[in-house]
Amino acid sequence: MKRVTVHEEWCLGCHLCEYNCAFANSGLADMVKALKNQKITPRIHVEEDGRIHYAVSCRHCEDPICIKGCISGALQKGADGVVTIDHDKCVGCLSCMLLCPYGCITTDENETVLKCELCVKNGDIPACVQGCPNRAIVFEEVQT
Amino acid sequence: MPINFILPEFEVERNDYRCIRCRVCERQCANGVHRYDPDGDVMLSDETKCVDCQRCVCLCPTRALKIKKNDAALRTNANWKQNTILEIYKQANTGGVLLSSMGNPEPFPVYWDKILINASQVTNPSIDPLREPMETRVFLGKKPHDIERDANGEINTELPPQIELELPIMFSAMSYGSISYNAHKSLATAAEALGICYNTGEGGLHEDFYQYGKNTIVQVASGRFGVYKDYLEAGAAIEIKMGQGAKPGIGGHLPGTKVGADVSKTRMIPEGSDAISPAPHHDIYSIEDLRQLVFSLKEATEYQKPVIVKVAAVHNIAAIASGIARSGADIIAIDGFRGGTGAAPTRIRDNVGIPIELALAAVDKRLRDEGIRQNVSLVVGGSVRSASDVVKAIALGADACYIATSALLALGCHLCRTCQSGKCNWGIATQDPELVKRLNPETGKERLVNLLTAWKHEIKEMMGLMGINSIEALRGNRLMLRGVGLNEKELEILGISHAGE
Amino acid sequence: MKYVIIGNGPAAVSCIDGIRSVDPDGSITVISKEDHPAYFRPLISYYLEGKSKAENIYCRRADFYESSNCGVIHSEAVAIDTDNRSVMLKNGESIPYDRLCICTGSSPFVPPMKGLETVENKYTFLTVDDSFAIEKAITKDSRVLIIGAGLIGLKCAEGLRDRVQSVTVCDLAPRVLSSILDDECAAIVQKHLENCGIGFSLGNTADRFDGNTAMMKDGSEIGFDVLVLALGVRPNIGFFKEAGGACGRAIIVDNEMKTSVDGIFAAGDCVEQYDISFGDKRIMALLPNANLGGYTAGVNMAGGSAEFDNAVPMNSIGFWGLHMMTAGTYANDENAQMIEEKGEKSIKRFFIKNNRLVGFIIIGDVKSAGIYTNLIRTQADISAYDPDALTKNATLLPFGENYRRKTLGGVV
Amino acid sequence: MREGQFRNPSGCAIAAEISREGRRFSAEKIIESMIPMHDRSNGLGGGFAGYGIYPKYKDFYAFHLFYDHRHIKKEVEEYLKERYEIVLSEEIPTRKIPEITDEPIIWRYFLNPLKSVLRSAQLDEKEFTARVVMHINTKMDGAYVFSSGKNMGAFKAVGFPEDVGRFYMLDEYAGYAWTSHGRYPTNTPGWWGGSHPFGLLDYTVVHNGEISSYDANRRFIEMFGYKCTLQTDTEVMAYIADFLLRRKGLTPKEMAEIIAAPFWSTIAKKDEVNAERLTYFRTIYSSLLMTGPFSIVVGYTGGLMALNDRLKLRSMVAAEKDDMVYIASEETAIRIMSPEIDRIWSPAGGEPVIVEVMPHD
Repeated sequence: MKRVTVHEEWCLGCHLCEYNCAFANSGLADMVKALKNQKITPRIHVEEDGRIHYAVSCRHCEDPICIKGCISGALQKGADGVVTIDHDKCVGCLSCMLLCPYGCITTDENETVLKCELCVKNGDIPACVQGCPNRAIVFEEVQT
Repeated sequence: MPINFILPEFEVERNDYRCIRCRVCERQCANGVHRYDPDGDVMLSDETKCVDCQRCVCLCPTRALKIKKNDAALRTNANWKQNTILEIYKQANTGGVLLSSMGNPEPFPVYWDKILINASQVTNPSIDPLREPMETRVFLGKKPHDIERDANGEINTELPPQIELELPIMFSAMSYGSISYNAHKSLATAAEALGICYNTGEGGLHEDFYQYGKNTIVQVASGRFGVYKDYLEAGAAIEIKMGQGAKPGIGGHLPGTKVGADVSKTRMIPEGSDAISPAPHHDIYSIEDLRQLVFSLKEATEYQKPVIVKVAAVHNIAAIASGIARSGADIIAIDGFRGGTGAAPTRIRDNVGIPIELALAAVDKRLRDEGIRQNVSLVVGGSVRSASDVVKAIALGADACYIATSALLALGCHLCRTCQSGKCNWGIATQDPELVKRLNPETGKERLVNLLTAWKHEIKEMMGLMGINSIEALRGNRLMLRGVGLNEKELEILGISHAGE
Repeated sequence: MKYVIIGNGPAAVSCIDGIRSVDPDGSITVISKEDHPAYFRPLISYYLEGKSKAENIYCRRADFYESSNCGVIHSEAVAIDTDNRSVMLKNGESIPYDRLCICTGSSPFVPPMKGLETVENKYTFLTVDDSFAIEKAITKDSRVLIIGAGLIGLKCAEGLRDRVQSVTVCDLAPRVLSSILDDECAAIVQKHLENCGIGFSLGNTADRFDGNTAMMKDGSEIGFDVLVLALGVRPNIGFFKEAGGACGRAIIVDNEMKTSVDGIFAAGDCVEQYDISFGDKRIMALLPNANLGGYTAGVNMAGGSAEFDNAVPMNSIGFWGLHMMTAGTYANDENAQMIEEKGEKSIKRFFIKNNRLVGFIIIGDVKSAGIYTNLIRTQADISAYDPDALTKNATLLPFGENYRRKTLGGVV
Repeated sequence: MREGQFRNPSGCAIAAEISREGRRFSAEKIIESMIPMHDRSNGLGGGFAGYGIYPKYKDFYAFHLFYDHRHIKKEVEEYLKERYEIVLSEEIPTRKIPEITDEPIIWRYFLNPLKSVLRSAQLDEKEFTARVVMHINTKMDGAYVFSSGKNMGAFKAVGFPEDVGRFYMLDEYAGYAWTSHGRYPTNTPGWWGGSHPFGLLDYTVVHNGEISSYDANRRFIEMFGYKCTLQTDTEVMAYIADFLLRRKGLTPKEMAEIIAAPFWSTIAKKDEVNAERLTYFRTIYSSLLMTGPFSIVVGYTGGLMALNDRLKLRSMVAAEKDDMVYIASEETAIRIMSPEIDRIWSPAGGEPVIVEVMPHD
């Protein structure tokens, strides 16, 4: 299955993935309109320490512990292995946030729980991958 | 002091409506041009530091940035051009030799652009490369004069060592040190994928790249950096660098700041020391000395490696080449005055040497007149910019071309011509690990392979339209060329007729 | 093979999944006390609050039992005959089993209280039926008194606030969430809840009732229309104990979720299990543990091999925008080093023992807390990592480059 | 303008016949064979080469020359006399016909090189003779040697080939092999020397096509003392034949492997010995690879080789009848030479048809 993988070696810490993610999930056609004067809440985030940089987003684990802990059944793993969230069911308890070992579940200013859904609703290739200037984030087949 | 102020060359134009304050420009500019001011929530720019490398422009996700030529100008003077004046200011400020990099940017004639290619019409069919085989393989090296047969009449097929190339293009010498590890890796892996060679330059060969040996030309320059037995044996050929088109008559210069641990190990010099190659090889003061070095290298490698002698295109290049062809060298590489460099004194870069087109034509003719063209292969470089430049070079008589600036452009270089600063924002001409990682060699390799695959297609198209289906039938085939807007003398040197003739 | 599961909550359905992952054919019988398919128990307060629709509270799709080839009997288990391997039901039926899993959860604990019988509208708050009943009893003018400022009581308060005139919570303990939080942390939460309109009467509880009035211990009186009793829960383990099974405060299980009785497993809120952060067995009545334990039990029941060996207690609780998360063992322990960072409405405390993170409590900035949970669960050595940086930002840095290469880079 | 002052591409007709037994026969049939291919020529050049036609003088170099005027004839004869014993000097007999006009002085000599001169030049007689030819053709304005081998001769003129054959009375000669050429130049030079066949010593070439590698081939071969004065493909091919066959001692088949070298993809499929030799040739004689369309017949003492370019961009068929082998641009020409044939085939591109006369004791 194709997954987003992050190659720390090539991550420049430019944070473009965060902006591309926020834009892709904004539902708007123009990045300026989508992100201008906004505090962005991307589903991918860059962690850094001096010269170490890397982006982190949902790993779509084989056996996702976030789903095990979800008290509302909002988190689901589809047949394609993509872990998605059903906002109609989510009650915002953040158990998933407590459980995700990668710190990949976040919320926006309305406390809506957000997570990477591999841009399944946005197009073929995840926006973070498409926008990564150095192929640090790639969309590739991984062994599951 | 106001008197020190140098008018910035560029202006940063930021479309504030489009800017979303993502600060990518700030993070990506190694020169420190951009800065976010949280108090006013504004992005600020310091234009005095901008070199117009376009990194910020290319990464800005909202296309909010433009780098423009600064239109603030000194008073127009056709004799004292603005740049001339600014250079005087800089020298008055510093007392130093002006340094620059990449190739001669001055408006000298580009002969490639004054030569046109023939095509078949009626009397001879053009050949369709999509439907017929079209061959671009070449062998570089000395060709024997006589056929020998054994007792059974079978031909002895032993050849002097050759370089086999799938297309007549190689990546020219760029040292590890002047360019980054990732740039070298891109070149090495692309050369391997393309079936061609890249050239180590004078900085030795990083231990990681010995595995690409059969696609590597190892260089021996006047500084002898990184030269030892394993190195000489590592590659497909050995190149003696006598000169370089960008700075004929002077040696390479790598500032100590670029000599980190890895470069130091590869070059076999102390960390942080300036790597300054002597202007001449101090064991070569004449052609017979060159012959000695050629044969020393052959002895050292048991005559298994062709030896290339690389010279800058200078005034009496034909005679020099003739001498080299008799020195035991297998290949002569000639570098024209527009060739690039990682650092050269500006005056030298812009005023020394001759165009490669004329040098090539003169050398090929001289070697043929003397009947020694088979002694050597000819490789030319110094601003080969496109597939048509390659076709023209081959038709003028070259066996293959060296490209470097074109390759760097493919790797992301935007020709800002400030390699000497070591702060290449594209991760090419730098040793700063944070900048080096900006060139992902996977991408680099892919782009180089793309570039030369495209050129190969174009070369085949052009060969096909000339009715030629193998590159060797193009070599020296000057009838396929015509000049436009060239005077009698230029046509005579190029050995071509004028269009319409 | 005959499998019987007593109980029909998340642990039970995970147990079914576990069995089916190994044995697609054996017969499975679920004994369900409630008349509903398995549902997410914590959603009952969100149902009251209007965040969850009634049809969305179920753990699985409607056809789950059928597609898992699993029979459901709506009755209550009253005894186990361990010799003959059968379960006696309240309706007198006896169900034979080869492998049994007990997922009975817990029941509300209501101590004897004077005058309670005089209160007409009194409810416990543990099942969806409780929540339907409360919904029926309230109007927008109701005054609700909740006895118990624990998690259940406070979630009930949150669920009801916008639907009634007033909600008052009382508890004998001097602070809210007394079993989870210390005074300092509890004060932050209490203040936030008060700002949100919840009334408190703490260190003070109902002494006796008289109709719609609670006479408080301090002598005051609180009038109410609806009384909710949220004093705690007790694991439903009576019949197992009677059958001679080993219990502490709950059914004792090992990492394979086996009880002391051959052929009997247990999972969910009715078990006590080894807590790796604590170093001893305890009840960790939490949804992820129910799921993980149930699944593990199922696999082992069907002859497979699975272990659930990294259980830790954890909680994620939020009230109107204020979130708090806890995991592991975070009560003050003199052998543990505590790193604390405080803000006006936030607090972070980390407990480190033998170079390992054993517990934390975070109120406020809970972003990426799962990384800490994982540090506890994996018992990662964090000695090489600056403890101060740890508290500032949850990142994958302490796990090291190799871990990141594997998990992020997909390098196997 | 004359041939040599510009590059003159042309289409053409070629034909050849040879007796494997070495039987001698007249040129009558091959002259006739050119008639159905009339449209492949345009009257601006035709010619023939016959092998075994001078048995009486077989030990002497037979030089055929065109002279523009008497003065140069005299000068050339002086020059030859210093180097050769002139065994016979005569006008080449011609038949006056209205189709052929403006003829130059057409002369032939049978020559025996002077031993003393050869010794002092330290050259073998072939190399010596080749240099003499080269000298006359490049340095002696108004004289042109168009045939210079032993016991063979080329005959050519401006006109259609069938007329040229009658003009030279070739029906009265007898040889064991004949080649023939009709020319269709795209320009209009009126010079006899520009016609085919083109030869040096006993190597002659008739050719149909236009090689796109011309200048690459020319500039290479000129390194070895040849002067391409005519700027025609045929001339450069004749020199290459001389260079490879005489000077480098290669066989006609090996020559074919060089000038119509197989593609690399073909070489890759060959066995090791062949692949090595082919690779070797393509490496050292890469500049002799001829690209673009051609069909040629190379004549030499004792045989001939017909060859197409490796893509076979020009028509060429071959046929056998008893000991005779026929080659022509079109089958119709072969049917004129021999209405009955045993086998007819179209040789693949780059695959030489080599026919050699069986040795007689």
